Amino acid sequence: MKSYIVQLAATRLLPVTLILSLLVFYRGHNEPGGGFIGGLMAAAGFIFYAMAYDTAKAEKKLRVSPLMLIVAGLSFAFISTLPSLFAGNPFFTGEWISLNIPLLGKLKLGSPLLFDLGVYLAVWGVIITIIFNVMEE
Amino acid sequence: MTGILIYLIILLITALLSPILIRKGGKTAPWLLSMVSAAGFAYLLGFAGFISKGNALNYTIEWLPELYLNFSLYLDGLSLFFALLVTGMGSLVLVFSGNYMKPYPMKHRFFFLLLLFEFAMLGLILSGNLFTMFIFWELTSVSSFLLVGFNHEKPEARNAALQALLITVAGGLAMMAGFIMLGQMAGTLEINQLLQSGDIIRNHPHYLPALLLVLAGAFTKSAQFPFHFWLPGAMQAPSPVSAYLHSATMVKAGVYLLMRLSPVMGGTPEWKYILTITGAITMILGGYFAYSQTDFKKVLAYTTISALGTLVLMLGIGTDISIKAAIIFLLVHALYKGALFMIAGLIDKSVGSRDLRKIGGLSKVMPTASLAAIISLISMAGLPPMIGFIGKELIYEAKFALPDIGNLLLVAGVTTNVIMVAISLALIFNLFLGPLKYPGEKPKRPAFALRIGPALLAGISLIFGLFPARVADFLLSPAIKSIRPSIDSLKLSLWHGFNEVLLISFITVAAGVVLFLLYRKVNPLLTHFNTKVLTFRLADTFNNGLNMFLYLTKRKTSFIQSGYQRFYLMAIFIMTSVLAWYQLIYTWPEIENISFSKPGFFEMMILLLIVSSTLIAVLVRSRLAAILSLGAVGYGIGLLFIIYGAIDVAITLMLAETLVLVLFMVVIYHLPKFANFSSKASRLRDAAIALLVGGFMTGLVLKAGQLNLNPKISDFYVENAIPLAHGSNIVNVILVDFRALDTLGEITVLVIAAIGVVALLKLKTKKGSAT
Amino acid sequence: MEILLAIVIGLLYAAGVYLLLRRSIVKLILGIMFFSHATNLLIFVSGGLHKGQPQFANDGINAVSSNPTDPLPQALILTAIVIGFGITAFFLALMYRFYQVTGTEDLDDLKEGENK
Amino acid sequence: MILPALPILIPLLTIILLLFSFQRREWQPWIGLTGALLQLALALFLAIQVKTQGILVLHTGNWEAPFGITLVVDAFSSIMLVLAGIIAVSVSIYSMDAIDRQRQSFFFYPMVQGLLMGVNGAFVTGDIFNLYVWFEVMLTASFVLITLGGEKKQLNGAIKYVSINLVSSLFFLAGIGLLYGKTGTLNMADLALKLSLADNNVLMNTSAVLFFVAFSIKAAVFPFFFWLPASYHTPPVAITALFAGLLTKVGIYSMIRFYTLFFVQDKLFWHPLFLWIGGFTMVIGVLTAASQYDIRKILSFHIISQIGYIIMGLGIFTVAGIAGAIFFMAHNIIAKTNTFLVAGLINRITGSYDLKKIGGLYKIRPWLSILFIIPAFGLAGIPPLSGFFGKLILISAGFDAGEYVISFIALAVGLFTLFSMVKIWNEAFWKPRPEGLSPFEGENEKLPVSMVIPVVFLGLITLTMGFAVKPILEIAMNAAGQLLDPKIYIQAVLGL
Repeated sequence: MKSYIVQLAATRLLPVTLILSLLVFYRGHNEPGGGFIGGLMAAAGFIFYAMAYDTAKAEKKLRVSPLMLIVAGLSFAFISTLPSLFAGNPFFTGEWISLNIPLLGKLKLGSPLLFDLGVYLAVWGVIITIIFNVMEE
Repeated sequence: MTGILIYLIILLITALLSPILIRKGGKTAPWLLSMVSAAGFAYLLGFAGFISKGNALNYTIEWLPELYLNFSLYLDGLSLFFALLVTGMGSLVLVFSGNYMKPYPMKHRFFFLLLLFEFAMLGLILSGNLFTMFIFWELTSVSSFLLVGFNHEKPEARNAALQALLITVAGGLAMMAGFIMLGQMAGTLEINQLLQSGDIIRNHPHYLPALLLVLAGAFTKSAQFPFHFWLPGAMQAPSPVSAYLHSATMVKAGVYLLMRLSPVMGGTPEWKYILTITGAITMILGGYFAYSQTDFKKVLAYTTISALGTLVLMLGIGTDISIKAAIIFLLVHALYKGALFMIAGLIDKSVGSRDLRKIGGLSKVMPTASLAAIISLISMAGLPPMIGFIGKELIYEAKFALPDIGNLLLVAGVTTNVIMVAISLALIFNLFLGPLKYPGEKPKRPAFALRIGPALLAGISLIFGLFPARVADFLLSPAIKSIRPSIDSLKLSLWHGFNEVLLISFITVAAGVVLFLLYRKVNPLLTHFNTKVLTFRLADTFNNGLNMFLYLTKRKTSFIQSGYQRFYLMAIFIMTSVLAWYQLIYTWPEIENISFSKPGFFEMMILLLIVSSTLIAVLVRSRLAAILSLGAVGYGIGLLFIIYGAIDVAITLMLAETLVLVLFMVVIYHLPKFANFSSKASRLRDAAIALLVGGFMTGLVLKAGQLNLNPKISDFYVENAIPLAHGSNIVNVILVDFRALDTLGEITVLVIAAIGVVALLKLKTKKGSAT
Repeated sequence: MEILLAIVIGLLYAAGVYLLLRRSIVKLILGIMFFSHATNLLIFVSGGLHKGQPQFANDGINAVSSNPTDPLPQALILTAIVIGFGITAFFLALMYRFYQVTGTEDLDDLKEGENK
Repeated sequence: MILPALPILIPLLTIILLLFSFQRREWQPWIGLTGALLQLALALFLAIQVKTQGILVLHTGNWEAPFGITLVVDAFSSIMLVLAGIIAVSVSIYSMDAIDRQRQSFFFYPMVQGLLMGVNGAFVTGDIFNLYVWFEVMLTASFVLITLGGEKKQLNGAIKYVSINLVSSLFFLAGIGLLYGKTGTLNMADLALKLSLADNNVLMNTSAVLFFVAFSIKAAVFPFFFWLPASYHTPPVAITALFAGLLTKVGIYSMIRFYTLFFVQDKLFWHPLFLWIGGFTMVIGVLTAASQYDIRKILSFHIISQIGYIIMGLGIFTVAGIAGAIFFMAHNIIAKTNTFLVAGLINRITGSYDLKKIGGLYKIRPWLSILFIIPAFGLAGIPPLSGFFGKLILISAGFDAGEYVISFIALAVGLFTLFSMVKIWNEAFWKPRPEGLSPFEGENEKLPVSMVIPVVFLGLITLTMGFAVKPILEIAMNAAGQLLDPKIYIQAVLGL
């Protein structure tokens, strides 16, 4: 698999899959998609990269260790439960704010989105961890 | 009464501190411990005047009143009598042990256990609630276990301890059930209230089972036939333990319980027959085996069994005079048997043997001890002027007074007593008088601490025999009145004129002398007979039974816990099928109609794909094909989801399926090929089980639509996804908002699984480091 | 269709059980996966089948079609799939490690470990 | 309102911190212990709250029941949470020295916390699917723990453990699917309400079978228990102790919850079944234990046997019976964990769990003897330790309900339990060290304080439960009363 073409493809595809995965993740609240599917897609790019080169290079490309992705994911999920407390609502209540951003229009941000981001990161980290470890064997 | 509670606590604390005291205190330590016990004796004796006026004391701390369980103490004539016995004997035994246990390196633990036992026994006696009594009862079993196994490096000691524990605890558990039933009958287990509820209990339909259960406890503890065999085994314990637990106190606990409960449960024909028959058998058997033993301690153990039988017999007869006889005989026996066991220990220690055939004429080397022994033996033989004589006379009188089975019992009683006389004489003339014999070095004169106990006890036997009336008024009458308040006060005297009782006593002694003269000839014969013909021993049977049981469980274990994974799964599937099929058939009539829609072409194709891939996966030999077929099944299901509008699920399923397939491929690359392991028969059997499970699952799915309790909660999600949760992908909104907690758990599972994969693949510990 | 699906579910369970009862560890895992596919399908079917568009809520109006497929079982299945994925991955790693250590994939070899 | 969610959030936060600092091995035990202590403190606080204010209910996400996931802490859950906290603290301390460095740095503590998160979640949730999720969290963590280190025997046991437990989970999941299909709800209180109003609710029985099987497998009930003795003796003993205390009990907890709250339609079928199964579980477990020689295997079989008592309490189905089951469960969690911890101490000294290879401990370690006797005799039901009262309460309840057969079985099983405990005592403590064996490796070493503290702590609880049985039984009675009157629960959750 370690042909130049594949390596080139993997390198070029990596940002594409990442952007695509973010898109899928963000769309998820209204259309098919969401944290799990997004995270999977993000991981897919790196898996392909690791197949083209090797896992060490892929991990380097990732910059953070997969474990930290996992920790970040769990942390976001955990933090997303906190706004409800400050708002005086029961635990895990979704708290929303609306932002008017030029060009993009009305953007609705809420703790469920943050939670989904946590899912996205965690799934990303988990899949990379599993696949990389198995590949290294 | 709080004073008595405080004394109990002091006793417990003394027990806890005793190891330190023994280690640090040197020679005086046992004396100090003995003083604690003696102080208890003196303190309790102070109550005698008050109690003898017919008073009783009660003290209750609530513990678990819902189940009639309280911590209660109760002091009346009966418990005072026993409590004095326990503390009095305790102080003597402690002094005796001080010297006897000197060479043992673990003697500090011995004293702890002995005092713990004394605490437990005293608590048992003073309990004012049957459950309190049960708690102490078990504590005596446990401390007895630890004491019998004190020489724990000997396998026989461990075995004897185990046997004694299992039998007494088994009885104890039965007794507990009996107590629970008593509580449910009477609504209380407080002794002072139970004493008033005798009629309710005796007329209750559960009376007989409750009685049997309680008797199981009393009989095991008091070594009645057929549970008696643990007692000779318990002779593995150091001699002070035998003197204390296995003659004077613990084995009397069962008798005490019978006395305590005789106003509550006694007097019925059931009570009478069970007790007299068991008692009589135990009495005779004990006598016979005592006569045919050669080990001094074993002789004493069997005479103890015989005596316990006599006591149970007396309580079974249940007439006024038999109860009197029981109380007196109990005291008599405790006095002489305690002394004799200590002497047995003393002989063992200074001569190094207890074999009656090898030692003799000990009065030449140990005059005081021998004198004490002889006095005690005369008491055991029931000869005047000892208190034993009075006891025996009363027993005869009691048996005379019984009209129906009295004659039979009298014969049994006389036989037993003849044996007792013979044994006593044999021991007196062979062991203590006569020519000096010893197996090893010349025995030394035993220390003062060893002699004082037996001497005191023998002296008391003598004094009580000479002046019985005092004891009767002060101690025995109140005890008897607690058992049966209607009895007039007890009049005791050594001489009560010529009557048929005295005549029988003469016959007994004469026959006893004859049997004694035959002893040297008969004893070896009987020993021979016992080893050759009477090879049946309950203790061995018990052990064999235990071994058999262990063997069977081992066989059963290797059958049940076979180690074959698939049999475990098979059991689960079969059991599930049985239950599910039963319920399916049972609830089938409730089903009204099964709704269904018409399948379209695409669905049919997909179903066909799923079915055929499934069959391939099951039947194919190649691993790769099996895995790929599994993937096809997954994708097929994904397509179904798409058709039925579950797009997110479909994408997720297919992605996950793909990932699993990739992983599978990577892993499978390293593994060997399938070997064809199973036979055709087992494949058929497994297929049958598989169809059973699949069949009920189909049934369940068909049935699922039957009970439709609308509205479904999902209607709420559909309505509120946008207005309240700001999202139009309802499934996703459910995942991140409505049921976000599920998703939180879900990613936790993922994280844990990922870490698990890392740990599995990366962590390689040394073999055997898992500790 | 429900009847057909019920039979297919039963078949999937049967296949799962049959594979679970084999001696090969690979088949054991296949069996578990069949079990889990069958269960997912079962949840889906017992929630009620309705053909058609995926269900998305519209602004203002509550539902797309008058007879939509129940979204809740979908969410449940989704969660179950993800969980199942994690556990399967772990089980695969376990199988791999097991083979590495013992050199066999015959489950009957597990017997020794137990009756020591 | 966040209180009922904290039993889940505290372990989660602990996991995050542990993973974040996973390279600092020396921090791990302390972070883990802090998390455990917080959980215990929280559980005690919750128990007091429940006692004073009644059932605590939290509708997560502010979605009213039955629409969101509702967390409910009633008396029964609060008892279980306290027990889980006690075990968490004990095992966290014990493992500081009992678990080797390698395992500690390979995520031992995060996994313990993951397990606790699942266990706590299962205790507080009021939603059947959410319960499944927590079961999976707990199970996955237990999978990792049982394989941690990857030794051959561990992997051997783990394959059985994992596969059978997965089957159980999938039955559970299928049951949820069917139940949702029938009732259209997942909330336990809502289920109870809907089913109590439905007329043909006997139809529930079939899905109830699936739940019964699923929980029976988790609880290691006859004839579903085989995975337990096949695997429990393989991981390090601290892990076994954790499992012994908590895992099977979550199965039992769920069974009691389901069969008192909403599977109450067909008493004539279920209650005799429970009694039968309970009886068989007790007897088979205890008989199988008798012939074993590995201490951990003896104790493992006894876990099964003791589960039978709890099932028996459920089958009696009176307030006293259920209270007995709860009391017995509390006793068993403490004493059972403790016996395993003591087994670990024995192993520390002698280097073995095999009764044939050890001996003489009574002579060289008198204090250890006492530490062993307390939980061992507690399990055997010797008064005044906690086990005696557990049995007394159950057997009294059995007599009251007229269930004599099972009550006598329970009594007899107590005797065999004693036999096994005395066997360990005779062989490990009394018997001299077998001839031909060199002195034990740890014979003259001091036991680490961290391994002794939890044993003493749990032993004291066993003693206290005996002497303070009345208040504890009252708590159990209160919990049982709540369980047998589902209206209280339904009202608290649905606010009707």
